[in-house]
Amino acid sequence: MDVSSLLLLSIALPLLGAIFIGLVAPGDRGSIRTVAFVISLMTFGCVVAVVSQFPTGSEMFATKSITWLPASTGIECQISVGLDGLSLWLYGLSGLLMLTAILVSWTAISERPALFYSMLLLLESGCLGVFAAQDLMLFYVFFEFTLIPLFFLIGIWGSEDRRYAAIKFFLFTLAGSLLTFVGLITLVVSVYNMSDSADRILTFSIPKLTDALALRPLDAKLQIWLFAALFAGFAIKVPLFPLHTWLPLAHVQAPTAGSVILAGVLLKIGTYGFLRFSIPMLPAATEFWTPWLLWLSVIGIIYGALVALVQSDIKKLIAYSSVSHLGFCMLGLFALNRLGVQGATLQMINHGISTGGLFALVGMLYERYHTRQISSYSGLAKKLPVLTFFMLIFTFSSIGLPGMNGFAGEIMILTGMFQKAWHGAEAVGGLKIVSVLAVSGVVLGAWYMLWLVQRVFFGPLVEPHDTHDHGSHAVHDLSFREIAALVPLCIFVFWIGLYPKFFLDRMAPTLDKSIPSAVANSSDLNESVAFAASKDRSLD
Amino acid sequence: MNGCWLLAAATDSSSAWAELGSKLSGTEGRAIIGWALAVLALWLIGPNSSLSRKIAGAVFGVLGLGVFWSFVPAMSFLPAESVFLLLAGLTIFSAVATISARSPVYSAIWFACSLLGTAGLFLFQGAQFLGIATIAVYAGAIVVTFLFVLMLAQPEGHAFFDRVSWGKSPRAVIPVVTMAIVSLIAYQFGKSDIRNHVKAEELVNQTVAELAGPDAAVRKVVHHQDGDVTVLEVDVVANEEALSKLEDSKSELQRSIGERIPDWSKCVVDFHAGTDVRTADHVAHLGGQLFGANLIGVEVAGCLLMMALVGALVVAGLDEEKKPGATAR
Amino acid sequence: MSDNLIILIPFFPLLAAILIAILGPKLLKENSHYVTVLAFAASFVCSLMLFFSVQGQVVEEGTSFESVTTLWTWAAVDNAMIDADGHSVPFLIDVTLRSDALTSIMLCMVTFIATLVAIFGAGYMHGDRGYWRFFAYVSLFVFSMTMLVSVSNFLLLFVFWEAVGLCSYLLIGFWYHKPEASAAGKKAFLVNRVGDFGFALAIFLIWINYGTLNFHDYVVDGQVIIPGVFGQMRLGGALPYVQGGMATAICLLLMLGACGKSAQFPLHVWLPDAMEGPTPVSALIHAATMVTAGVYMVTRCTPLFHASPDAQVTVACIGGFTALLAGLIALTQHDLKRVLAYSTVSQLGYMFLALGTGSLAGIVAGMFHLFTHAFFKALLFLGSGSVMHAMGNVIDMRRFGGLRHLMPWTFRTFLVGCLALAGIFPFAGFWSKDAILASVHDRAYPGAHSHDSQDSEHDADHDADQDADDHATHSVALLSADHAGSNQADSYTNIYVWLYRSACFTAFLTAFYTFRAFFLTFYGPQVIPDESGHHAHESPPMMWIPLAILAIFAFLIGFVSELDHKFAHLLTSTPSLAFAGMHDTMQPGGFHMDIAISSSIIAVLGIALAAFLYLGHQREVEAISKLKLVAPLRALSLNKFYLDEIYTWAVVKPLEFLGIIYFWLDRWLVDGLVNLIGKVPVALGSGFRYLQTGLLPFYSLSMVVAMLILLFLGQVLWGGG
Amino acid sequence: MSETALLQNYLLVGSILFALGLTGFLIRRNLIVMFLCAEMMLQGVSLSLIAWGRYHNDWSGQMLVIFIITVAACEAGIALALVLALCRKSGSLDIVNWQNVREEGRMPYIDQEVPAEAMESEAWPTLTPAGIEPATDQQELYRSNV
Repeated sequence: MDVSSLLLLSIALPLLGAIFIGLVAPGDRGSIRTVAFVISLMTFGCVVAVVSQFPTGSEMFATKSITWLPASTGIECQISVGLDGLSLWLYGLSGLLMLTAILVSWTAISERPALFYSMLLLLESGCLGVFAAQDLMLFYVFFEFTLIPLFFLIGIWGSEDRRYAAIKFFLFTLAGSLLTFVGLITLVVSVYNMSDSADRILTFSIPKLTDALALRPLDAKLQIWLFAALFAGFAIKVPLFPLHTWLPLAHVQAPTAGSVILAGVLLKIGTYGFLRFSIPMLPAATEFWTPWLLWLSVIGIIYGALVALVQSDIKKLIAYSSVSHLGFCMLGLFALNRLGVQGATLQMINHGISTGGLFALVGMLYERYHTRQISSYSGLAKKLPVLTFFMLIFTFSSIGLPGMNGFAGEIMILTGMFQKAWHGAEAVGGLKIVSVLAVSGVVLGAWYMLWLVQRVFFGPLVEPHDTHDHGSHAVHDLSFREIAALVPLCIFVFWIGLYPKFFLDRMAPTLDKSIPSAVANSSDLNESVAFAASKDRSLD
Repeated sequence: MNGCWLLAAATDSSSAWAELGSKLSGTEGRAIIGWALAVLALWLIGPNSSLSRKIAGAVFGVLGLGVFWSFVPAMSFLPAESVFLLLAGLTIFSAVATISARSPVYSAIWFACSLLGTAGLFLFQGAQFLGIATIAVYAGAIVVTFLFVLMLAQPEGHAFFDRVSWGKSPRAVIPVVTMAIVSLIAYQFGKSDIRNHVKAEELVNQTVAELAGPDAAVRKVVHHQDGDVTVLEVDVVANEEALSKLEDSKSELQRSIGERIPDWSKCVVDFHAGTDVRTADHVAHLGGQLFGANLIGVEVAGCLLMMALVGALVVAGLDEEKKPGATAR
Repeated sequence: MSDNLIILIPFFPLLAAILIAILGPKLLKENSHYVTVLAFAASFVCSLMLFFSVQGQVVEEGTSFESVTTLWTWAAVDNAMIDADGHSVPFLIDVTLRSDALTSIMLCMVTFIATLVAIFGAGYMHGDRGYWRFFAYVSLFVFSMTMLVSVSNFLLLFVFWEAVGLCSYLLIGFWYHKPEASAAGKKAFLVNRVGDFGFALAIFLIWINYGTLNFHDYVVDGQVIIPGVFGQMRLGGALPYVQGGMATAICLLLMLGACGKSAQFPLHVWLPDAMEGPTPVSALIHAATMVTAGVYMVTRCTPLFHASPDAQVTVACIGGFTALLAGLIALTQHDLKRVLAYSTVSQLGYMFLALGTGSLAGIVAGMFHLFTHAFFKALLFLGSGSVMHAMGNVIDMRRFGGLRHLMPWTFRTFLVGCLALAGIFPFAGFWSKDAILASVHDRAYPGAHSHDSQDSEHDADHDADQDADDHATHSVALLSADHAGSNQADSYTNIYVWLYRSACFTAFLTAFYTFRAFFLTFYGPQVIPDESGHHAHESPPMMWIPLAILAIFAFLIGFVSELDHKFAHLLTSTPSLAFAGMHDTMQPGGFHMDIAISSSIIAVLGIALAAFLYLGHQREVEAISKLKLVAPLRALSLNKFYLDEIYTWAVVKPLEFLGIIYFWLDRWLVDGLVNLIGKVPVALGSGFRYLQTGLLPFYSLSMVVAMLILLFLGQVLWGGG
Repeated sequence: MSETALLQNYLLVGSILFALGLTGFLIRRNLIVMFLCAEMMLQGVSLSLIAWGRYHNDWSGQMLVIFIITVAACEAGIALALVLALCRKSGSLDIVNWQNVREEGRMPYIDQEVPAEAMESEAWPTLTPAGIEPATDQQELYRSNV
């Protein structure tokens, strides 16, 4: 069982599991959820096995391709999967967050558990697939595939006006992704037309496309339009400023497990898309669009933070906070230098962990008190100390307190951004303002998170009014299961916080390849290579 | 004095008139005029108009027909032309009458007349079986059934809805729309391309008639533009030696066509042996076709008839609870 | 030897923190303080050993000494940036600890005071539900503080800068069920975060301009690969420091970070509210250690500040102004701990003033004052803690008095602390404050120092009640003395003159409010609030012994360090202080007799005024406070110059309002737009609905019309045949 | 006589017939007359078919006309049955009665100007509808023998 088939197995397992649970597995909720948990554990096992064997290097790892369209059709479109530095950790994150999601929804889901768990597992296979796909068509299939289970998750098990949220989420993302599909297809076709070699075939494989475009980029005008098309789909998924209104709604109405996965993984597909397609394949367009995107992401940061400040619903506050955090990711991405891009990729993982944890905690709170209104809580620390402890950890991780994961990503992003704005060729005035505003996002972030923690957890104990009467099960602190759901996330919070080098080394080679233009066009690269070479000896 | 004024007015306005005339005489002009006249006619002739308006409508109708007829080249052979005109006139007049007749019974009867006219035209075309079939089946059976049903559902006295149509505007719009079809088709005929074709065919017929005499008959002439050369295919029913004569006279024919028709300067004619639809034993051939190539079609038509029969019975509903009669309220 | 020492010092508190955190709630509960005290004592011993080894090193080499040990590489992105001269520079952050004079002094001070506070805390926090939590947080704090002073990289300095902020948040909000405590904790963290915002900006600018964030040079087998910001190469002049606007920007942003942490003028509002936390916390964090982090950072970055004189002036102005402002506010506070809090802000202002002079003497004086201030301020806070302990957590001076007989030990140690703070002769405060005043004076009047003898006639007695112009006459006399061409005859001298005057006036204020608090607490009729219940008596030995030790140090430390300038001699051996530029500035060590005398007189005057007003029945105080002129001033000072309200009104409210607007915008405009797009198809659909008339001819007519249109189009567009 | 000329004549007549049928179908409101006009449209088409058949020397033209006739027959059968049913149901042959399939928000078509009852409306002999035993009374029977 070599690594690549393990990778394929890790994608197929949840799919089969979902079908098994959905249709075949009889029995009450207890047995179903254990089966689901076992399946997700096995998947996580495969994921860890694959991730642990990743050799640091820039070329694709664990690649396996099954021919889907016969070569006779002149189209090379295969089910090809593989991991590289960029998708490695996101792939791992999806596996990890699924465990938390299933554990969190242990007692929360009562009606139709079989369907719920099968939807969740479908979602997992979708997420794993998106990051592992090395074929454009396969990528797009999984890209769409993740929408459907989440639509049902929000639509059926959501809270009060879940249908509106589910429909809005689905249509919004679908509209965007259709534009992206057009963009991708035009990309493939224009590459086909551009290559004048005799045996040219219409290839969908991403590595081949990237190499072809690296050799001979498309003409600038087409690139700009393509970038715009790709932007539509990906920017909606990353909720970039004007297109973010679906996120708070979807989060507020989604069940806990749905929110964890939505915040943890689905938002990353957008930024992953930018980093996989837009930046390496369309360098000229990236150059053209960068100032716009930088401004949009900074607006996203400040806007998300300020709006989060005035929220009355915990989940909405955290949703707006993820708008702000992903604004940071986009900022890092479009700083277009090594620091920024690596920081952004790290920040994607950090955000997944911290916001995933926060949503899990809010879910647990909701399970106990059945209300998300901040005003109805106060001083819970006295009654739920363990929950408060975990809440503090994830809050400080999300506001980027040093020693925790948020800090590592944020610092690299901001340094990268500063480097782009103040140093080197394009030190344009506007970008300077962008970089300073971005740093202020850190302060605003601390403000609304601490306000939330202080308002809900500290101060005199006030519990929502309706919990006193049904004294049947008094509100108790976190059970072992809930702690087990959060502990793996905490481990990663401190691991990335204290030793991010472990993660950066595995990402660096691939990311350097994806932004060659940024470093290459700076002055006399060869001279610096010599200098760096002398240092490499010393570093390792 | 006013005479000369009239004359002066006439002379200086004559240029305007001439220019208008020339423009109108063009195919577009004529098509539009025909269209307008036909529309006016139909508008007047509607079921609810009084007799005098109907007559006025008829006059305009005839005028419109005249204009439309101007599009179509007259057939060279006078008696045939007159027979055709007679039959066509009969058909069209009775068709108009069908529409404008106030009582449905009259409509049915007028429709039967128009069927007669149509049958005549079929015969004129050489489709003897169809002519007879139309009269027998169509006029005889279908229209009679109509009358039969009319009598069944016969409204006591004239139903007002027969007199009134859809009110002012639809009555105006509908003829405009429908007559547009006719004027569009007529406009096609006015195209120079088709007129050249007719002239060319006339020439071909003349030469064939002169050369091969009785034992060669032109069945079909088709032309198509091949680059700047127009190719004329002629299907001739003739024996070998007539064909050979025709072949060698081809160049001379092409020259005459060349100078007769300006834009067909370069023209190539080639003769093919053609089949003939209007053979003597027409019905035998028709039967052969019917039960040869279209056998399936015939069987299906048979089933269709059976199904229609059963359907009609079911819909009409012979069961007892529907009391016959009491329909005439 | 010294490098594994430097690792042990932070390791012990970390170990203690982890142990207590894990075993605390179940196992240790009551006696978790042993773990902490033991750990602090061990790390104090190590820091002492480090201190002596560093002192030994310094004697030998004479110039500067630093030794760097690397633990592990935190993050490494190679050729992350192409710096000015084309080299591609890696973004390399190693967790490295350095041991040099500055670090060892700070470490000794921090660990010593932490140990005493831990002992005091054991007594003070006795019986509290979160006992183990308190000691876990304190150990975590000391770990972060020790790492902060010993780390050798700007980024890691920032890391522990925020870690210390986190611990202060946790400790201020220790009694989280009290809403004011958690609000104060949040306020402290957020104001620090604003400071850190400036600090972060500075770090990025440093990274861009210097290509590295390390203090030390990154040396690989003898060859310097990456020159550190305060590495030998750069200090030695081989590489230039950035000058001009960028240098000023970096220094001012660093200063913003320092203001956030050391509660200087714009960002000082959090310190008085931080008194909500337990008193040992206030003593340790908000008097001795954390607040000094800002001063430590500015001292560490002296080369940067040296590169931009106008940044130094700004530092001095901020320091001077904060000292004056805090002094004025402390006058009318009736909460003992708040008085001490404002006095801390004021003394920190003094330190920044000294650092702002930019001369080596100034910087040494600043650090010396930091060193002594830590002792007597910790003493005062612990004293107020024992008072609070006795008075049943009441700290409002109006509700108790005349405690000198009730709590003799606290009374005596508190007196020593007040004397030291006021700067009376033998006590520590005198030496350090005198050194600061001297350095400011020399900076203000460059040549005056050399004519020492002439100044004798101006020690005439003058009444403190006269307002500031009295000082003008005093300085005019000095000005008349001709100035030798001072090397920095730049335009800032008149600013320093005014700063010197405000410093003297603040010294007077300090003496006045310290002894006002002292007399209000310990003199007058004995009043005991009823909350104190049965235990209104001297605090147990475990609490007053640390007070005694601190009192002794407050008494001796000034004299001992000043003896033959041992402190100055050791401190100047720090690399960042021992570079060429500093040699030509004013050298430390010159004892100014005239300054000493004048400052003592001012202090005595302050005490006399306080005694006059507050001893015996305080009729005069009411009379003065009623005066038309004084009443508004008193109100202004009592309400902290309404700064809190101004900040709320100017910053907090607008941002929240902006948030509301954005949220409204988000809901109606952006969301509205999306829903609008959603409604378009519906509207279109209902439009076509009315075509269904139900009339058969209408349908057929529309069919024909459509056919005709197609025919017509065919005819027109493609010419038909 | 040129074939094309013949063709064009027939096409013209066929199109006129078709147009008249269409006009009739749209204008008239009597179900049966509308259906008659539909038949007339069929006739117009068969005319053209015949003309093209002859022009192209091809039998398929005539084949189609035969099928047209059969279809017309079936259609007539069923349509008339339907018309009967409709007439029985709505009491009159007017198409306007059958317009409640319209969109519910839409106003029905109502005749504005209802023409005065034509004076000279002939009184048709009312034949007893087929299939009903006429009421015979003795006196009537007697007279018929005379």
